[in-house]
Amino acid sequence: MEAAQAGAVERKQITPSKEKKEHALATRSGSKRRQEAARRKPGNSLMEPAETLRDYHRLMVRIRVFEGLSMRAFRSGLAGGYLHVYNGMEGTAVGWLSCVREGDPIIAAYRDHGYALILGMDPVDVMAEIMGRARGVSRGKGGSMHLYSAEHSFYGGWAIVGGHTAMGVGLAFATKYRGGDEVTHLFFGDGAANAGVLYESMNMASLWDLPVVFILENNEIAMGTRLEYHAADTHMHNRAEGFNIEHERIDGMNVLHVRKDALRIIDHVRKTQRPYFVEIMSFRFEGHGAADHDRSLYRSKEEEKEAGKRDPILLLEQYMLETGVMIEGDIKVVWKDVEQEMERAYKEAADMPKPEPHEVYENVYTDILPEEGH
Amino acid sequence: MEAAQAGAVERKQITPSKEKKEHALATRSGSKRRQEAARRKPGNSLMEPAETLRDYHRLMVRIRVFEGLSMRAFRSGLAGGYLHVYNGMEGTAVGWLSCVREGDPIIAAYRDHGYALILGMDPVDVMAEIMGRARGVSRGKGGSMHLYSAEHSFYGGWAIVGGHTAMGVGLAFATKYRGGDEVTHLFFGDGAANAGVLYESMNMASLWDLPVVFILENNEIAMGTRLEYHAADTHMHNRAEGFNIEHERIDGMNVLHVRKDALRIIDHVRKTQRPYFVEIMSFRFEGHGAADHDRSLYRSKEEEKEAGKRDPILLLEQYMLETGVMIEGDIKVVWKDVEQEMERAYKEAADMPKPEPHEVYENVYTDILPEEGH
Amino acid sequence: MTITYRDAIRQALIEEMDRDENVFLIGEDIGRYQGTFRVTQNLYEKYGARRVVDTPITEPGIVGVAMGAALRGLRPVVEMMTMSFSILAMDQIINHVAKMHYMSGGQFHVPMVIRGPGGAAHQLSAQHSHSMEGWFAHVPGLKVVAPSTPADAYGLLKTAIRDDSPVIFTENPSLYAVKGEVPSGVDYADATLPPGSGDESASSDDFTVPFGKAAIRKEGTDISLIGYSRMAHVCMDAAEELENEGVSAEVVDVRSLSPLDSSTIFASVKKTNRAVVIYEDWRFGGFGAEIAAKIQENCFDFLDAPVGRVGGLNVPMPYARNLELLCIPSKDDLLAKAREVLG
Amino acid sequence: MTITYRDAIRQALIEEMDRDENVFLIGEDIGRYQGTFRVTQNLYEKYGARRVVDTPITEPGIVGVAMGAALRGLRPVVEMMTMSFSILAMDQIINHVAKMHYMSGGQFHVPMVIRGPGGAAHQLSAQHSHSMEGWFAHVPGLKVVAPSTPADAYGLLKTAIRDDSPVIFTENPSLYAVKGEVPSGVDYADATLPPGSGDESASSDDFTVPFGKAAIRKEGTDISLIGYSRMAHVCMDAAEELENEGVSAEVVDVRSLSPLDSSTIFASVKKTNRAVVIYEDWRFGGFGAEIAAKIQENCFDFLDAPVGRVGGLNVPMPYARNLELLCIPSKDDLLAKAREVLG
Ligand SMILES: Cc1ncc(C[n+]2csc(CCOP(=O)(O)OP(=O)(O)O)c2C)c(N)n1
Ligand SMILES: Cc1ncc(C[n+]2csc(CCOP(=O)(O)OP(=O)(O)O)c2C)c(N)n1
Ligand SMILES: [Mg+2]
Ligand SMILES: [Mg+2]
Repeated sequence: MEAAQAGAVERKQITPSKEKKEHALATRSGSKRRQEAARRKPGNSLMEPAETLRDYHRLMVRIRVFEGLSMRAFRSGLAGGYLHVYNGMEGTAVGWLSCVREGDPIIAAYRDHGYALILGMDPVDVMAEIMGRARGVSRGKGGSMHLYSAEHSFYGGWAIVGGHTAMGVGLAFATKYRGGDEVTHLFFGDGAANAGVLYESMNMASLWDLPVVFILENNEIAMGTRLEYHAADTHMHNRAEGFNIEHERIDGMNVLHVRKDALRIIDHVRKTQRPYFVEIMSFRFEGHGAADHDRSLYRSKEEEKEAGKRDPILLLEQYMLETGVMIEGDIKVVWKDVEQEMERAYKEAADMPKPEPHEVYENVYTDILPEEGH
Repeated sequence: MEAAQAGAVERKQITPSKEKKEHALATRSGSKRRQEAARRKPGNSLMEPAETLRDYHRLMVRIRVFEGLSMRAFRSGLAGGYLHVYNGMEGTAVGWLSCVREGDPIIAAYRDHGYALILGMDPVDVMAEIMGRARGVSRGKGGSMHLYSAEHSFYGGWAIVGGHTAMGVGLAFATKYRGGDEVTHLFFGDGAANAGVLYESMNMASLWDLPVVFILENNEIAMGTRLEYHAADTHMHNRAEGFNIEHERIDGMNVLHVRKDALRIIDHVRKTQRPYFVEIMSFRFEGHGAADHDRSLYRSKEEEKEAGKRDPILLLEQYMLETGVMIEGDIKVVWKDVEQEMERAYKEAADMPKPEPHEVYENVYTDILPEEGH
Repeated sequence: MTITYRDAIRQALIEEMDRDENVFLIGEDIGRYQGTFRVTQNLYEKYGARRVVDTPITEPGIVGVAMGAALRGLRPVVEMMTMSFSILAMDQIINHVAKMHYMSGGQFHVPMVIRGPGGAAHQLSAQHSHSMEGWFAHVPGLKVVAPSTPADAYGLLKTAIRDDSPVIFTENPSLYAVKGEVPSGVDYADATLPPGSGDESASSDDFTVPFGKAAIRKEGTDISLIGYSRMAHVCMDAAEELENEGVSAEVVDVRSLSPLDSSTIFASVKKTNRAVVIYEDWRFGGFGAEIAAKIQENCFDFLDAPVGRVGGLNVPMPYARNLELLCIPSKDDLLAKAREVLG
Repeated sequence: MTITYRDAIRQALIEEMDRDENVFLIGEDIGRYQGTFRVTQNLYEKYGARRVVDTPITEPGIVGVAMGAALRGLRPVVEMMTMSFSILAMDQIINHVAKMHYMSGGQFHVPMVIRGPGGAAHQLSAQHSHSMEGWFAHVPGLKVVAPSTPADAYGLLKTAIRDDSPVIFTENPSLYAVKGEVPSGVDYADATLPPGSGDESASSDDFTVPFGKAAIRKEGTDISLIGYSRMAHVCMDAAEELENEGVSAEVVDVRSLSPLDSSTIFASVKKTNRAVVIYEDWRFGGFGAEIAAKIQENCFDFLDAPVGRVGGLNVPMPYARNLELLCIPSKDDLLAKAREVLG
């Protein structure tokens, strides 16, 4: 962040002149229809090198295994509070973040272990945070829902549903102010997409031509409320239409599809320096959080079984097996490797010291301590 | 309100079944295009009786004259605070409210003198409120921005921009709960249409099939900020699209056009018991409020002159002259009559006593007094 | 009957919904999902989607919609999934719900209850651990209660639902499992029966707890320990320990923050001549300051020592359990302050 | 130079914008419309739309956007058209702005200022007359200042903009026209010049006012009158009248609510042995309770009488001018309380 603070600053009008807006409008008319057509194009034309596919696979497996252990930490009392795993949604973050340029700001909600690992944060530090240890990424003060990394331009990790969306637009505002060409990647859920502040944010992003991608991770459920019970139009990307923001819905279960779409969209946003709204469809295999066990309250076993066939890890494994990138044995090795890595991280984190009592007063302000004592 | 409270209650599911929703979706597809076509239909086919036209005219003149006097009250220190006149927008409220059924809930923002007069509230009581008198409609506690009338189902009169929109949806919620067929009329401005809570409200209204008309009074300005500087898409009704709400833009300068559209829309909503979003285009001739005099900060004299030609009162007068409903002399008589009526109201209100000191503690709670004293 | 604090709340909801068709519940995940803290368990099955309304995640919208419904004669009971989220609805609550009765010169009133768990639980971190009751008690037009026992939860909630003014009803998540005696003729088992099948007459001899009345939980002569919600229990625990040391502590459970029962508080302090006020919210600028300020204003000549205050540490709630425990006022913190005040 | 409170604020904005390219202004109607209270007059012409950003009416969004910008190294100064509207942005301010530094274990900080007129003006009614500073002072992570003079407005705003923690800066609308001496090398007339044409060196010997320091506005020996923002002036007026009666009142202008300069307040009370705290916000549960509670905790043995409090009436602000005047604490209210405390 300090680096960003020191960045060069150019004078540039933020609010576009009326002429410019009207031109923009003209070129974007019919965009929706074009996108619908594009979406219907058959097949996946990606020709990723084998190594890359293996990387995506390993990344997804790392998240899956890490989060299994985070649940173990919760059950065994090493973690507390609210803890949400990304199980079933790994394709979204791996596909998308594989296309992000270094230095691009990223911000997300509380289901955030996946982004952290993909961005390169040390699993030990992340697990330490989940266990409330002094060496946790947020020094034990944030917990599972509040992971941050200035080094990786990862701005959290937020637990108020929808609350971080305006902040995401603000990250892009700074890009515009400075005259940079970063793209901000703003992740939020389908439940969050009902929060009013999102609309305030979309309006500003579009009005001021800010380079931000609104990434709606639609797993068709918000805690225990199914999409059809919380959204008047279940195609939630349509909500960007009235704000003159290009929008579309894509599939999030196939990491290669996500990657292909992400490459196109991010490139477009970097070029146009305009916002974009993408709705990525996925499925949350686990309960809402570690404490939510009764999934039967909102869906059937069949539904889960059906969705299980589209498990993003499974899909990629099938694809790699079909295309000969890996054989069964290779896959097993990956899982085994990762399990060992993560078990080590788990143990290491569990052995770390808790924060010292005096730390409770640190970081309230940048320079002073708050009034102490009860 | 007490009457409403005593009303019969029927058991009825509020949340529509999934099947019902899908059916509704199907019948509404393409609604937008149909509306665009309807809007382009030439001419005004209304055949209102002459007496009715004269009524609309008088109503508009009454608002215009009353509000001129409210400005006088402000300038002479009889009124204070924020006071906003409706000058140029009378066609909207008169046209719309002429189609409202008795008992239909109505709610609006702070530019609210017009609704109050149209609904039949006594100008003396309204002026008394503006002057902070004990006999004011809100007993002097609300002021210009907070007019209310339980008798006329007028729920205010609200000064937090956008803040009353959810409440409007709640009024319609009660209709659904009780199984009535009232339609709620929810007025708000173009500036208010950026407030997040509106989107939360639209989603619920559509999700739950609530009979409410979102009436966006677009005078293309929010205080000193022009439409193009505050709205990413200046056709703000498009914002209803993503919530599966029928929407359209209509002209608000011709009271007869407004009436025609209102009749159609309100009838439709009463029948379908579904929300609707209408954007009514108008022009605010005066400054934002009584204290805003420098209109040159946001628009030119030419613009105002041009708009002046579409003054809703002028347009109706021209129409009546052309069609022989009135002659010049008749019109003069109306203005004179109304001026006399309103001058009397002004004087009467100005002579009224202020609230008694003890009233300051009344109506904080329904049953107890707050802790008294400084 | 002996039931939990959670069941006492549900029982009050059931009885009031059965008594008055205009009472309905609205909130996030309260219906099909049975409520995040299971307070509304089975109510969706019992009353259906019309009267147990699941909403999108839109706190300002929910409060606004409930208010509009209240203006038409309904009596909404809003569940805030946690009271922390009421911060998002602050404008709706402060500017609209609390003020309409006044601004309309008494023409309209807003009979609604906003209830939900408030205060820290177990490592919910900085955004989910707020004590909001002090904020709301500061706002004219709102009544605010914070029950500590199942009986009070039951009795105060019934009073709240019948009140024609808006009421903030805060529950401490750590209290949900606490059991206690609740006087009521209606059997809790009703919860699973269809509407109308309960014994209607049972609600005639029903039990409510009035607003504006503090409860003396334990009489004493040497010091007054004053708290509400979970802190009332901390006061009881501390009083017990003081008793063992030969100090007779009186425990005042404030229960109702607004209106506040000052006279009971003052009478206690005038008797004991010493007082400590405890509250879970951040100490600096928290509601305990009001109680302390009031006591010294009104009992100055009776005080043998300054009124002590114990509050939460002035920091956002940290996640790590050891730090979190440092933040929440404990029996030991209260004892330390009490001993200081005792001299 | 002698300038108004309003011009002092603008002057500070200009100097900080000239000093640091990362400082920008954002808010409703602050640019082309010149600001509702004209605080930002001419700044749009001077700095352009990039650095004086007119926004839609979306307070939560504005605060959130500003925060995001701050995280990337900018230093936003948000204007709340009136501080009453900060209620809409409460979640953004409390849950996000105030807490990120803590929740991220110090990785990120949020250097931003939220400023605007707070308190009652003239018949703005119930939704536009809030005193919010006490609410914010209660929140760990926010610094809160409330200047009463042009010099403080100028000096505290410069400190606020340079602070790396978020700052709530509240201005009382009735003070905008108040004039006073402001020590500064830069001439206010610069406001109309294009950027860069001012005397750059002038800002090197600039003047700032530190946070956490109260100001003794008048020394006295018999009673301490403690207030901030416009109420500091009410204290001065009352002190003058008391002087005529032979009572020597000391006036403490709190200036900075958080961090609070307790030691200056305590020192004053230990000298005078009597105190009255005055604040415009609703008395019940307002910030003055914190000051009063603190004084009795720390100066108990020095007090000859209870600490008096004077606050706003506990009602939504009524519109009628005669009722409004009843609500806002006045010199007479303060005198009455002071006389009571003086015995
Ligand atoms: C403002 C607010 N209201 C309610 C909650 C409680 N809550 C936490 S997560 C959640 C569901 C969010 O669903 P979604 O946005 O779809 O994200 P997902 O959990 O599916 O990733 C809810 C209701 C909250 N944290 N914040
Ligand atoms: C939440 C909030 N922010 C700002 C204001 C100040 N304000 C009052 S009216 C207004 C403009 C609203 O414009 P619009 O909704 O278009 O209504 P119009 O005045 O044109 O009728 C503003 C910014 C307010 N009252 N409430
Ligand atoms: Mg979801
Ligand atoms: Mg407008």
